[in-house]
Amino acid sequence: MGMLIALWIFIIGCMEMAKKKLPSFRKLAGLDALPEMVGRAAEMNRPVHFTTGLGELTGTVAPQLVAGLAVLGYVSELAAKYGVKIIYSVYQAQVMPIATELMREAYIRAGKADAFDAEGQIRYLSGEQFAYATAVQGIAERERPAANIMIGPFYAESMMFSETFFRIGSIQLAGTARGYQIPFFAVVCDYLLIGEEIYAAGAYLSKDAVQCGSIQGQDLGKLIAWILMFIGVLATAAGSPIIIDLLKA
Amino acid sequence: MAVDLGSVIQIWIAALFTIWIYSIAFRDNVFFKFAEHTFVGAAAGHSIVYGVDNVLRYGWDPFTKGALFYAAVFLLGVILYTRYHKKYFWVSRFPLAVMVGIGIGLSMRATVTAEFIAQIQSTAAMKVLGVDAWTGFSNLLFIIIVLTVVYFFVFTFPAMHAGKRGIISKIARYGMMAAFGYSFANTVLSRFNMIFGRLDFLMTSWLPLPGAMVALPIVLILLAYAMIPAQKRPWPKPSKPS
Amino acid sequence: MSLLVRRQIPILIVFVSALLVMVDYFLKIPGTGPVVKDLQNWGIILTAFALGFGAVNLFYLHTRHISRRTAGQWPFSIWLLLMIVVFAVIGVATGPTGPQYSWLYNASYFALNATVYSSLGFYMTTGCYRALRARNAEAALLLVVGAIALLKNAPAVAVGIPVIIPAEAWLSAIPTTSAQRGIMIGASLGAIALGVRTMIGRETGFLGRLTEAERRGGT
Amino acid sequence: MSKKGKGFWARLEDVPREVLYVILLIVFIIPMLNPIGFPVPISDAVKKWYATIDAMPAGSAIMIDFGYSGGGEPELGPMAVAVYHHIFRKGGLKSITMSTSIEGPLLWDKVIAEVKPETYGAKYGVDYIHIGYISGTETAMAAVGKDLRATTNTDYKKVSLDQFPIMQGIKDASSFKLLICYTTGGDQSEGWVRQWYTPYKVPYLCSVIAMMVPTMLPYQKAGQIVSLTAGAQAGEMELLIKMPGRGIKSADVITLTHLLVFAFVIIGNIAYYGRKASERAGGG
Repeated sequence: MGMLIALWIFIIGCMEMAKKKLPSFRKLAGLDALPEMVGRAAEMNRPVHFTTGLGELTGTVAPQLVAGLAVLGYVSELAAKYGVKIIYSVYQAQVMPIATELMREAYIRAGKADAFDAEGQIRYLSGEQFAYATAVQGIAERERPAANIMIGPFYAESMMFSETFFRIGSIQLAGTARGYQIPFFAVVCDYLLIGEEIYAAGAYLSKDAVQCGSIQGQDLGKLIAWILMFIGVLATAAGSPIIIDLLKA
Repeated sequence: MAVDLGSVIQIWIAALFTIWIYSIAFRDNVFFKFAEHTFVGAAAGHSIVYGVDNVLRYGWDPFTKGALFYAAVFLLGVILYTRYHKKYFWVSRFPLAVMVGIGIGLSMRATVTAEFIAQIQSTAAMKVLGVDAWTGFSNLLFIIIVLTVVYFFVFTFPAMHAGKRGIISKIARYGMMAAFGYSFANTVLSRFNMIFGRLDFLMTSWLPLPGAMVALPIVLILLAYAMIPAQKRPWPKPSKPS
Repeated sequence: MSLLVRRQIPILIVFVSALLVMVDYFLKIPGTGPVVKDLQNWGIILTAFALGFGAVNLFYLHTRHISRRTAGQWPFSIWLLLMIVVFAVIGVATGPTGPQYSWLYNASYFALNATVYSSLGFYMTTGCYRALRARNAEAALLLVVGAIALLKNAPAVAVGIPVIIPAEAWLSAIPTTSAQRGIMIGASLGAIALGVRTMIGRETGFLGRLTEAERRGGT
Repeated sequence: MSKKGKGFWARLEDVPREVLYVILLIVFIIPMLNPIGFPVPISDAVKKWYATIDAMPAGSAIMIDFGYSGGGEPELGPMAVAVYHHIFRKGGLKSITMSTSIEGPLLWDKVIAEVKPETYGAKYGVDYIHIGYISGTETAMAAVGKDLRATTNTDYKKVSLDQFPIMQGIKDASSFKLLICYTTGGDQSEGWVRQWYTPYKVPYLCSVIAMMVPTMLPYQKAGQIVSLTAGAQAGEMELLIKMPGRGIKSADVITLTHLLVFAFVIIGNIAYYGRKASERAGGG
């Protein structure tokens, strides 16, 4: 329980600190690839496809969805700048209004407010897993996006998507914190955000103090874990169970 | 094999649905769409059935046996559905808050022990010395991968990943790629077992039934026809944008 | 006032119920036990109530399709709603383990569910053929590990080439377990942080839509 | 290289998926029509699982979670059948089943129909019972662990638990000497570690679909799971209990299809490098 309290304090503390000054982030290779991906779509004169997977804003996977939406904002701005059409496939009806605002603002930031076509670019594809999955595959086959970006909570459809977009020659960036699905993305996609990297990406792009601070708090937790394991291994090698006993308490 | 009529019909329906669902691997078609909608409807109906059953078992039973305060939880349960009301949807936040609170409490209290402390403990207890060379090497590699992967997921201290230290994340990525390769192979096994299960059903339960051998080619031909794009087939003409 | 009732109190409920469940676990304070027991039962009952959400959502969506006569969709929507009704009526009438219901279940839902998930095996096969490439060192490592595990999963191969068995066991025990453990430690912190944020009202996704007042108040 | 050669590699790389699917289906179907009878080695995890149940003292109660959905039936069904055979043959054990998956009770019926406990003299309500699907996943596990009878008072057919001798003395998680979970969901397989192993230290056997095994491995390594098996290993369990069934039947098919996929990976890579080499030769 002591550990839980310690983590609690770290997380809240960092969230408070982040309100004053945002923490800085390490480079995330997948994000650096985005301009290149959108640029390639511009050269080929083909659209960019974006989707955020399943889940609800009210469930435990909500943070993944939020991270995906943050990346959507960033990619929309890039797409607006390069004059590329971006298609966003939506599974959750509740996300529609949020996404519309987000993308409109991105287009305004890029100075291309007129180019935004909410009806044509944001596609609501029913709240049913496999209906959504087939519809996304349909978009892939018909509109042949040059790039496909998938960030959010993905389930069994991950393999269908990555395989279909691979077949039509899209360059792909994918990320999810749902461990069971990462391998499929790793096998097929060109760029990969592994697990929690998507949270970091979302926080980094949205510059949201709560999210950034929370990530820094978790990082402190990881450092504790790291130090405990490191010392623990050394202690075990030296024949002392000090760390193991410490954790039993 | 004597099978009653009910089972025969059951097997036929299940067999047709199986074939229709598999057709999506080739191309979208109307039979798949029919099977898919049946699936979604059945799943929703199934959850209602169990929802009602559970409410009766875990709520109504104790209530009728005297636990009168369970009336409150029925009320909470019903107002969950205010979320569909335009104005009073916020009322549903109260029962949701109870559910979310319990869920978070259960997950936090156990996660910290089972997935944080126990995992650190188990790593710290690994022996590198005093074991045979191969075990020592394996354990060392294990420890290195755990440490580098945890390090990899530290995002907010960029100095930890600057310059030469980038090698740590590199090692972590190699470790994770190995794990992903392993997971991928295991998934192939899972999915193939499922395919085997369905094919086994078709071949041992359905095909031996009278008429099935005749029906199979007809079903397949109809499917193939349904896969032809609507614009290209003589009938039915496309009345709808696909 | 309205914000208090609509926002602060739900967050307080989350905080209190989560705290109760945790306190009961770590400190065996007398008196919390029965309360938490009932609370957990309530959780079960509420989840049971929530099982109907899926159906309500579908009704919402598909009645719209039907009333708008969405091309290529509305006949399916009628069928889907019919299926919900048939399942619900028979299931509630005969009980979920009744013979009629289990007939229906085995004819449709069981077969469909099993087939839908197995159909992913086809995508994996093409994935293996087209995408599993030794494009660079990382991908090559993934491929080699995957290939060894594939061979081990073919039982007869493992008998023929016995070295596969210890090789696969090592791959599973050392690199796979250790990488998964690293990911797990990080993810557990993520879950805890999500819990903390929700308990103190910084993660309000569960509140769902915002009320007018909240929107104006700028949350 | 000639122009034609270039085309060959590129074409090999881009074989239409329908061709690959048809080949796959053929490789599935042939051994099903003509079983070959490939040998199956028995892994340590399955041996350990078997030994754990074998070592249970008479009168011990086992909690079994039928937590899988229909999709996992081809894998986990045969495993559950084999394990039940073992439990009933050994005799003297009380197996109490619940379901954290909504389809659990119906799938359990299927399994019991296949096992036929009466052939071992086992009786419903005396040697085995199903207390129903309990919603809430982790909430359900925690509640049953804390106080089973406060959570449910009836079996899966709504018969009062008081009538069943098997339930005598069963109060909470501490009444159980072993926990078995068959599942297709990570919430279940991991939830039992969190809600039963961690607080009550009930020894835990877990069988999941193969794709979940890697994610669950760290728990086994840390001792939180006694033995972790994939449902696909049902054939091995059937060999151990000397009752070949559905699991072993799939061994031929799985062997051949895996070899096929392995070949696909190799051919795909040869085509990839062939194309690259010919492009380089053509370009330079």
